Amino acid sequence: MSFSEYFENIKDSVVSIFEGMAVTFSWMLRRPHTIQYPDRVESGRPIVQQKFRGILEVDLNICTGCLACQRTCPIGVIMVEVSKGTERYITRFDIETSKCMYCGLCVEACPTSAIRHTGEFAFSTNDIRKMVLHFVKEPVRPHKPVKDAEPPAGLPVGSIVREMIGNRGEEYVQYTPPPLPDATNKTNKESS
Amino acid sequence: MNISEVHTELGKFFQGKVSEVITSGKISYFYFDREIIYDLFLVLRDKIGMEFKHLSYIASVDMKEHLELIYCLYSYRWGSVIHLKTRIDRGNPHIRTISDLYVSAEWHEREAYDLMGIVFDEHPDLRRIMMPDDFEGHPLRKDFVEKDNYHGIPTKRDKILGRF
Amino acid sequence: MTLEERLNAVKKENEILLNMGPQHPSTHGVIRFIVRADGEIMVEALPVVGYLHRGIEKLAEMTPYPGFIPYTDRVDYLAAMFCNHAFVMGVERLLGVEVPKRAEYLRMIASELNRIASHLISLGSMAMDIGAFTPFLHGIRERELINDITEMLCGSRLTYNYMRIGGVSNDINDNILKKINDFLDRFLPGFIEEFNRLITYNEILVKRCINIATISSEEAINFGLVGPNLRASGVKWDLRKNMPYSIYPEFKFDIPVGEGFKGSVGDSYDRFVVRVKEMEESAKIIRQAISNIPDGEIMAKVPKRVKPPVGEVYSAVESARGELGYHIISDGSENPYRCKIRTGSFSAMKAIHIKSQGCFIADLVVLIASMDIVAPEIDR
Amino acid sequence: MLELSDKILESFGLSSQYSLVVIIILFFVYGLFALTFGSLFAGITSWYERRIAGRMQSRIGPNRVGYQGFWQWLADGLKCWFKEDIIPKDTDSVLFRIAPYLVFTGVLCTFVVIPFAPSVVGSDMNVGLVYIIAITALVVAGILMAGWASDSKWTLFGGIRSTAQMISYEIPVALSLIVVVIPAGTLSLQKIIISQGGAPYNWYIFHNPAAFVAFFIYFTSALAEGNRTPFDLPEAESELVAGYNTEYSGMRFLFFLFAEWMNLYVIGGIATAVFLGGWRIPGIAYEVQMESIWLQFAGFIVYLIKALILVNVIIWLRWTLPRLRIDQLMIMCYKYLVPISILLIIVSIIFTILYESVPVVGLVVRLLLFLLGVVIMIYFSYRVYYNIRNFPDKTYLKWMI
Repeated sequence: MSFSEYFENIKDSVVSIFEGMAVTFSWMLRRPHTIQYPDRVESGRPIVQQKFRGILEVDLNICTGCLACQRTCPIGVIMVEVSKGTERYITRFDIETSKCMYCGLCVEACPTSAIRHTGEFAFSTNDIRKMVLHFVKEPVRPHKPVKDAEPPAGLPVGSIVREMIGNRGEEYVQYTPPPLPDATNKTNKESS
Repeated sequence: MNISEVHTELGKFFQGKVSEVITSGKISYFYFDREIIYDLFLVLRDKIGMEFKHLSYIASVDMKEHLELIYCLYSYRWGSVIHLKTRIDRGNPHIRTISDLYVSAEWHEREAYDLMGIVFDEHPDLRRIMMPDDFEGHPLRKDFVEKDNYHGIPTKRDKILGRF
Repeated sequence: MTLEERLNAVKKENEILLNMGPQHPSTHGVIRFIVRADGEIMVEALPVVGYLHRGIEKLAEMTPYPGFIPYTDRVDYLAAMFCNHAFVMGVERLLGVEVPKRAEYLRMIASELNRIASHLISLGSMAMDIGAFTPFLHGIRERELINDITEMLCGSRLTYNYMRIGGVSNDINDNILKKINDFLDRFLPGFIEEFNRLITYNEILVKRCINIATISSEEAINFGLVGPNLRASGVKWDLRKNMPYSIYPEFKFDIPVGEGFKGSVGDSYDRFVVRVKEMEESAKIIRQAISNIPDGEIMAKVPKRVKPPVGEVYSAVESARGELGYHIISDGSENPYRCKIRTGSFSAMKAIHIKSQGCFIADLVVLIASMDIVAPEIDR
Repeated sequence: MLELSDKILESFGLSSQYSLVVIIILFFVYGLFALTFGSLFAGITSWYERRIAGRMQSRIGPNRVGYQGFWQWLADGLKCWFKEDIIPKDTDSVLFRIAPYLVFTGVLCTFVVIPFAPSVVGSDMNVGLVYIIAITALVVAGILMAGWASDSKWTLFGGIRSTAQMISYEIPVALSLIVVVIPAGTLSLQKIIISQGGAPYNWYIFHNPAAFVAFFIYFTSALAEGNRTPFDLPEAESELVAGYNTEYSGMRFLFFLFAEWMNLYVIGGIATAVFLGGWRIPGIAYEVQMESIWLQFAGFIVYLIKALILVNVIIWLRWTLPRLRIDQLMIMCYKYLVPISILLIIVSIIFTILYESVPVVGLVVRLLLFLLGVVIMIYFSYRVYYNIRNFPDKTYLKWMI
């Protein structure tokens, strides 16, 4: 530890501490980057970008019941049941948002983009069974895509899910798939 | 120093013990017998022309009728990578460790022991690495059946939707 | 033999057995160190891992190829783009699919952005472990801008799932390009110089990091270190240059190598400075890439149900934590027969175990942070 | 305090045998004043520190409880008051309970000597400085008790580290104060302030070069005394989880925090009293100030402002600098601070003798040093301007958002 090194150490530490304090003081005079999320939302900057992969949503008018989404989902989170027989009905379309990992593979697999990501993400419940979204209120006929016409524009993105998330406060009621309109043919798979 | 030159070079030292170069998919490799593993890697590491000093990983594969170990070696000096394979029968999965040649081998071998059940002789610290110490069975084997619960904790998730 | 036997075998009486448990502020993620210390000096810091083992390699054998891509994000969630890239490149080599130029450019831009984001976190958490809390938050603030860009590009901020077999899922538009340009103008001269003035040249950090766990180049190669840890020890090895893949040969960038900036070659301070320099290089690459993105479609013709021919492939990518490789063995069916994932942090743990002998407990924290290990990469 | 009690006696016309009662009441009142001032200051600094830290890290900091989060400290205090303070099972419960109160009283006792205003001071002991250094030994004992009694390896490490640190840093604190005591000639804080002139260049910091350097040495070693960054080794979160106060919770934990933040004011207060001319108002002589009540109050405000500036610097240092390692800490104390401060004492003696023989040299040296201080300030603001210019974020001075 020669003398020059001794004073070198002192000079280095004094200069570098001085520089460091100049940097932090310069940040004192600037606007903080964080925003007060729930109360004050900045107008310029959207909370969630346009392509954000939020909670899944299914628009049943344009769903053709092709089960492509159910097949591509790596962890089997989507459950679709289509009744056999002459008139085919979609009797059940459930998505477990508690297990879904929002990877977006189902959205790409869907031919008419009936299933899509919404911008919603705030969905916490006190009972995990409430997080299973049941999209089929009463059986719906699957949509027949016309050959070259592009699929009709479905409901605005996020409207269905927002309404479902809205009433997550009520008590959990055990879900029973709705009966077929004229109950001609039983559904192909009994849900276990 | 690609795989075929290495193979001819090694052919001189270990006549019978080294198999032909096989290329399947995008990798070409050759098999070697279990007994010569220590000398083989000593030559590979220290011979002037080869200098494969970096052992990238040891992958253990369960080929149903026998187990396999894949060694991947890098030579930074010559900028080349080679793969070697060896067969281990399921009866007594024993092979000598090379952790005294390559320090990085120690943890890769521990993982192979833990997940595939291959015992490495003279390994300094052969313990389970991923699984808890009192875990029976080796998960990566094709015939591994998971027990229902571990210390009373159910391993099968309750099925809300009946699908999974 | 079990952990208790191992510890009892080497126990001496005047040693303290400290448990730097799975929940500890400075072990990055869920890793446990059993520290045998004699006073402040450590005799040994025995790492115990496996708390975050999800068995991704076993899951690979049960999921089809396209379905496995979201799992690869979870191998290293701080640098998920590289994991996607390595897996997808491996499968494309098996299938013999040629990826369109534009997709290669998009992949490369997203990966380099992800490298900057990952380095920002690792540098910030190293400074925070040594005690300076502000650089960590400045790093996080810059990382938020990258998160916004990736959110606009592929829809998610951390687990991107951006790449598909044969291309990429979303295309880039002018809005994103403008945002990337704004970020780069802000980042390259401004932020890095300020970060250096604030913490890199700070004498206390320098004194805390020089000559701590100095790893020579032979040791580094023998330990199996890769990435910034290897280059800090003076070995000039970078997969992007030495075993080029994708479109890296078209770009001019150099590889920062540790030269013992303040202490000796290969000490913790070198690793810190090499990462700072690597961020600069990545920013230069992105700037070159943005200026000439070719147009064209972003996805090659790939069948819906991917069934690669029987065979093996080992595809490696230079991730933020070094070489990240997938050894995929396919038996012609829809699911991979075996998928071995080689990550950088796994072998770095052994280096920590050896290098921790004889240094202070406070230095173990510096050593862990300078090796930039992440728990999911170790346990997979 | 004694003249005050005599004055009150005459005003009430009582005879002097009641003086003992009056003194006790006066001390009780002063004790209450010191306690409330200390705790209020500790509380408000905790809110202030988190706001400053926020702005330095480009985030907001607490701004929900009350206007701009001003009552945050009250909320924390009440929370800690109602929180259950757990005493772990196999701790040495007697020591475990005493430790926080020891630390708290250790810091509170220094308020006795701190001169708030020309006539408002606990007791103007003529051994003021030595008393301060002695009383902080109580804090050391408290921390070691806390470290040992919580019966866990981490707190033991924290406790031993902090005792080693505080004991060894008492030496440079004492030595650097002696550098100023030599020209001042007295140990009592009031008299030191009186012997300094009002105008900034008369302060002891610019008195001679030795005192100038001694100020910085005092400041760093007092930081180490108060366990503040860059020396907050004992509660190094990244290594020792929370050091000696890991096992504490609820009100006991709050006493430790009280002690730490009150210590800020003690460091700032002593530094202003000894180096920056305490409650002296530039341009007003000491006798004039003693008469009018308003000037005494103005003196109190001036003292408070100077102390708060120093407290601000302490907080600012905490969010800029990393932490030292234990052996570097000791090296810095015994190889750098102690030898240099001993050297400074010799230099200070030489300068005092020089000033006695040739008084005009004193004035010249003071002005030169004052100039040096101003130059440093200007260079610093240039560096801040350089930082602002080189980063695209614009400045934004609407302070509270």
